[in-house]
Amino acid sequence: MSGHEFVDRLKKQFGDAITTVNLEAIDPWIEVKPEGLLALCRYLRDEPDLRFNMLNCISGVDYFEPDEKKAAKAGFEPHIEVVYHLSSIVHKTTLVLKVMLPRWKDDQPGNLPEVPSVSSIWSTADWHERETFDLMGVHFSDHPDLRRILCPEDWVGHALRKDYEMPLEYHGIRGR
Amino acid sequence: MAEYLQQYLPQSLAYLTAALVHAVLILVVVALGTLIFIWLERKVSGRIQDRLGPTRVGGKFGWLQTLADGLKLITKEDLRPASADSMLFLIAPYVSLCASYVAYIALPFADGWVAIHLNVAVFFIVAVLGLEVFGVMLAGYASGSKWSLFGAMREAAQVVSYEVPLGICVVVPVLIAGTMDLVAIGQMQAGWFFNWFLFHDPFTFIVFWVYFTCATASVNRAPFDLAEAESELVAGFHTEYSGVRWSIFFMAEYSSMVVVSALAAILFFGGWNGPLPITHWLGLADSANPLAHYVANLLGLINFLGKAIAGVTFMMWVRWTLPRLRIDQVMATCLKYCTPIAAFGFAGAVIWTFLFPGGLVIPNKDWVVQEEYQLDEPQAQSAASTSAASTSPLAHADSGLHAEEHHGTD
Amino acid sequence: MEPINWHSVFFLLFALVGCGFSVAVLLTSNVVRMAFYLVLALAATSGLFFLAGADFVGAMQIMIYVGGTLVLLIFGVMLTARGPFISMRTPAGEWILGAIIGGSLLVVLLSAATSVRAWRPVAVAEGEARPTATRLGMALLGARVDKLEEPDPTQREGMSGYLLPFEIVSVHLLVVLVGSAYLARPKKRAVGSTAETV
Amino acid sequence: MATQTDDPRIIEFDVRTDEMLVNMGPQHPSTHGVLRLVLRTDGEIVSEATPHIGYLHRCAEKIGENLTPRQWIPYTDRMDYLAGMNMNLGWSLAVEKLMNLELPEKARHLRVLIAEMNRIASHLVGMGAYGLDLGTFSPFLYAFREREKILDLFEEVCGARLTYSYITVGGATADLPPGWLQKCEAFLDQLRPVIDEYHALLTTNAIFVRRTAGIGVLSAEKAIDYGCTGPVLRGSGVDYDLRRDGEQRYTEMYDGYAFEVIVERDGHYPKDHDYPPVPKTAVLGDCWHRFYVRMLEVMQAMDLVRQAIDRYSMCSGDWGTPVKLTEKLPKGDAYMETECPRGQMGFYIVSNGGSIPLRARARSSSFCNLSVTYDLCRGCLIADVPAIVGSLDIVMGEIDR
Repeated sequence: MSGHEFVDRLKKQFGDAITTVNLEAIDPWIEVKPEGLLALCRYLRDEPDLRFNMLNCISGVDYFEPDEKKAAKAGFEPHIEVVYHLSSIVHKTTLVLKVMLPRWKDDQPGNLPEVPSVSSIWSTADWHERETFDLMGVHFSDHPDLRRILCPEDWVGHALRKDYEMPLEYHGIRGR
Repeated sequence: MAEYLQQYLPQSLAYLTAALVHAVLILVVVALGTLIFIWLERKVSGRIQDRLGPTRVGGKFGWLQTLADGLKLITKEDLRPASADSMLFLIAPYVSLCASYVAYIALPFADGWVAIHLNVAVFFIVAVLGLEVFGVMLAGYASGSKWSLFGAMREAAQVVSYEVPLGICVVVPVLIAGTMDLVAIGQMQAGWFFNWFLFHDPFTFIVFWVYFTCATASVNRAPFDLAEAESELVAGFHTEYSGVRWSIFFMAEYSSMVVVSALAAILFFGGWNGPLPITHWLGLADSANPLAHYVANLLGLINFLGKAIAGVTFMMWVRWTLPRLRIDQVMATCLKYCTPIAAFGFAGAVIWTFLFPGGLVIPNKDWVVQEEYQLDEPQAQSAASTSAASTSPLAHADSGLHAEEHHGTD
Repeated sequence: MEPINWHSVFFLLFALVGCGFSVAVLLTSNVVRMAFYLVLALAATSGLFFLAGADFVGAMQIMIYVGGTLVLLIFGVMLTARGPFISMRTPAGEWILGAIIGGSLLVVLLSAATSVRAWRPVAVAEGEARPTATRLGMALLGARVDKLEEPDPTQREGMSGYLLPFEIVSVHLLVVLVGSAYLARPKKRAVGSTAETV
Repeated sequence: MATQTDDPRIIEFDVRTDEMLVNMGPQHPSTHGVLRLVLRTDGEIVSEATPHIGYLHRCAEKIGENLTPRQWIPYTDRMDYLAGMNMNLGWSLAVEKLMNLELPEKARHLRVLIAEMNRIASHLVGMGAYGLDLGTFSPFLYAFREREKILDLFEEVCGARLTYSYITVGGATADLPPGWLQKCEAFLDQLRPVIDEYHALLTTNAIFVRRTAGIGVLSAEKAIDYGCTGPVLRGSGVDYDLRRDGEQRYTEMYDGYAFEVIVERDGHYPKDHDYPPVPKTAVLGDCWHRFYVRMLEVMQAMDLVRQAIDRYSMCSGDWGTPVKLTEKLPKGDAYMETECPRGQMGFYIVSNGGSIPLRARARSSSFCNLSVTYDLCRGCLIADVPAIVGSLDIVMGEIDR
């Protein structure tokens, strides 16, 4: 199945949920709307000729340039991408899904952007989503146990955001 | 010894002095034995693991390594967790040490060299060794740590279970000897090595291995060292201990190892009797000359200690080779294998002694070259009964003194 | 100088230790400490046995009471009750009740003890074999070796020893073991029919 | 004893005692560093084991956003510090994929050689430490004795014994020193009989088998579901190895190499003819199988190293020139997974055209492997917890990054 056929099939199935497709990239990727993510993922996992049964990785990428001058030349609008790397152990194929999110929900700083959790589809997602939540500040709705995983429970902020500033002090430990 | 001292001291003081000397000598045996065996453990484990072990303190072989460590431990702070039950926490190591220390009282180091000649010595030693678990349990409870508590519970369950097969195993040589007196049991196995109870019949041979397994378990050595399983329970019951108290636990562990090995040596390996009746060839053992007798006992002592050390070394070898069992497997080993096999061996030995009262290989002690040497049943019994006749526990202690004296300066 | 009778000294020492720790058992409220004091009291008692020349009974005391019963007791305590349950407060009523029972027991024992005529040390002649545990063991198995000197053979017949009590005790212990195993059996959950569950 | 009822959430106990909540770690001898497991225990039975991680978090990904890819190489060393070479290789391949770099033939064989050597070293530690978890100390030292020799060899190659930073973007920092290949071959000759000793001490040891066989059974479905990779996945009987099934850029490194994926097929492992057979009590996916896969992979890696030595010595020319430290990266993103000793290590690099990436992400294999602990440890005994966690062979440096 070539890339185009595959994309056509998905588009037929899910229509608007698939917004952008980039087949020329190094790792060809498909952009999905957060609303359609769950259904698409379930389809990708369960369809016998696709069987993307392993979720390799969930990564959050913060497209943001804190420096105002450089931001103009950055070439992207500030947003957060959640990238899902899937692979099929059966068919030895890989797939990349991307979900584009605003940096803050409704542009209200402090309101974490939301994306549905896929931990009901792949158990791997449980910890990976916790990590992304912890470090990137993405809220995965319907996650069974969305707590910080690498940072302490009472940590403030999300360290991998580009505008994150290390706290001056944490329980009496100097931060900077 | 008390009689000897009476020539110079008032009677009351003489007995007291004799008792103190014995106590101190046994303490020296325990302490020095621990020092030597910890050093040995390091050397043995080092050799097993392709290492050298200690090489610097005290010369080429690191003789004094344990001593140096002991000094370090003494200088360490004696920590006590805030959540501990302080009185029990402080006392627990001594309870353990006392238990294994007391066992030495009834342990003969050579023919007649015993601190207190008990006619139920075997039973006494087994009973007293079972007390060591008490210190461990107190330590585990009193530490106020969950890991310690786990260690204590494991220890309790394990030791109580293993006392059953251990008891059955110990009974087999007792049955053959017809006495619980360790001195008499040792005397019965004099002569060639096939007089040893190990070779008395096939059942004793089996029973010895069960005994050794159970003994290893009851003194908490790998693969049965569940109470201090470092990969599971951090350090088990002594997690919270440091410094001197911790080292006292070690002393207790090593001295119990020696006791069970020594008990095995007496019960199965002829005690102080060598594989060959050399002392009889030389005419030392039966000589009326006390000096000759002394020399014979000295040889016997070396023999006995050699066997005990071999037993301990074997335990070390096992420890550094095998993985640890799981608690349910330890229990299964005890209840499903050790106990039935021990019971089978016991029954077999009973039948055997009934069928071949004089033993199979030995048309009894006639094999011994010396004609004069005839240590027959009546003699052994009379020896037992005269020893039983001793009124004061201290009166008979003098012979044991020499054993310790020698070991102390060895 | 008057020679000190060490036997008496040690008897007093062990007796004091035994009594002292028995009282301590009563006074402490911590179950594990109680057990510890009990161990010391029982060990002192076994010391008294040793002092009396009854080595076997002494060792038996250590093995069964200290090594067996108390270890199991502490084991049970640690396994089941922790934290607040480990301390035991005795209500005043129980104190009084206990004092009455204990006091009457003490009176009975004291009167029994003082009524014994031969309340004096037994002199053992030098060289005479002292009674050992062998006789006791034989008697438990039904042979009264100590009575074999009985001149009248008809009298000897009746001396069957203590085999029956011994057996009764054994069966009793077996019953206890089976009973405890029964109590500790897996609790069956009622799945379909409730008839099975007791 | 715990009995599993039909309802998997209910575990029944014969004698109910007080529940205890125990912290295993972060300071605990058998949690491989600073893992913290919160155990809910009932007597000796663990009804729940929850891993808590993060005690070794060193913000490696944040650092990666402030350094050029080549500068970040030393930080990858410190992730899986037992297999630094493989970590270097994974990141280098990801960056090369983004930059679309082609490497000379010699660099390819050099990388296979070094990566497989490091795999041997890493599995030796895994094996020894597993013995330690089960309470036997000696195999640990035997394993370290052999590993030490590999570290000596690596020291000759790059000067470091643990954090190598040797394989780098564009090749490697240096060629192998003269005479090294002979030493390497001598080492392999010497290692072969030693492995039989390990099998005698652990794999076939009755106690070892009783402690591991049938313990912590991880089904193939669950292993895939949790994203378990490497020996953990293959121990569950899934025939998947990135060296064969991975991305082309990675598999072509192994082009022409003869090797078979170590996985049980019809009750047999490849190469198990001169190894002890699978014990009867072992269930596919249990601790024993995971351990056995590692042991066989040592053998496989030895084979690969021998092949790589042959090929490498036939190549002439360049071993690959490292790119400049401040080489500009093309715009875009690339994800690359490699088969590391502990599983599939993924690196994700996002660049906006500068020399410093916008995002450097490490997908750690131990991270996913550890996440099954909760499932595997339900209803086991306390002593099984180290046995199970040890069989996953985790490295906390990689989990917490």
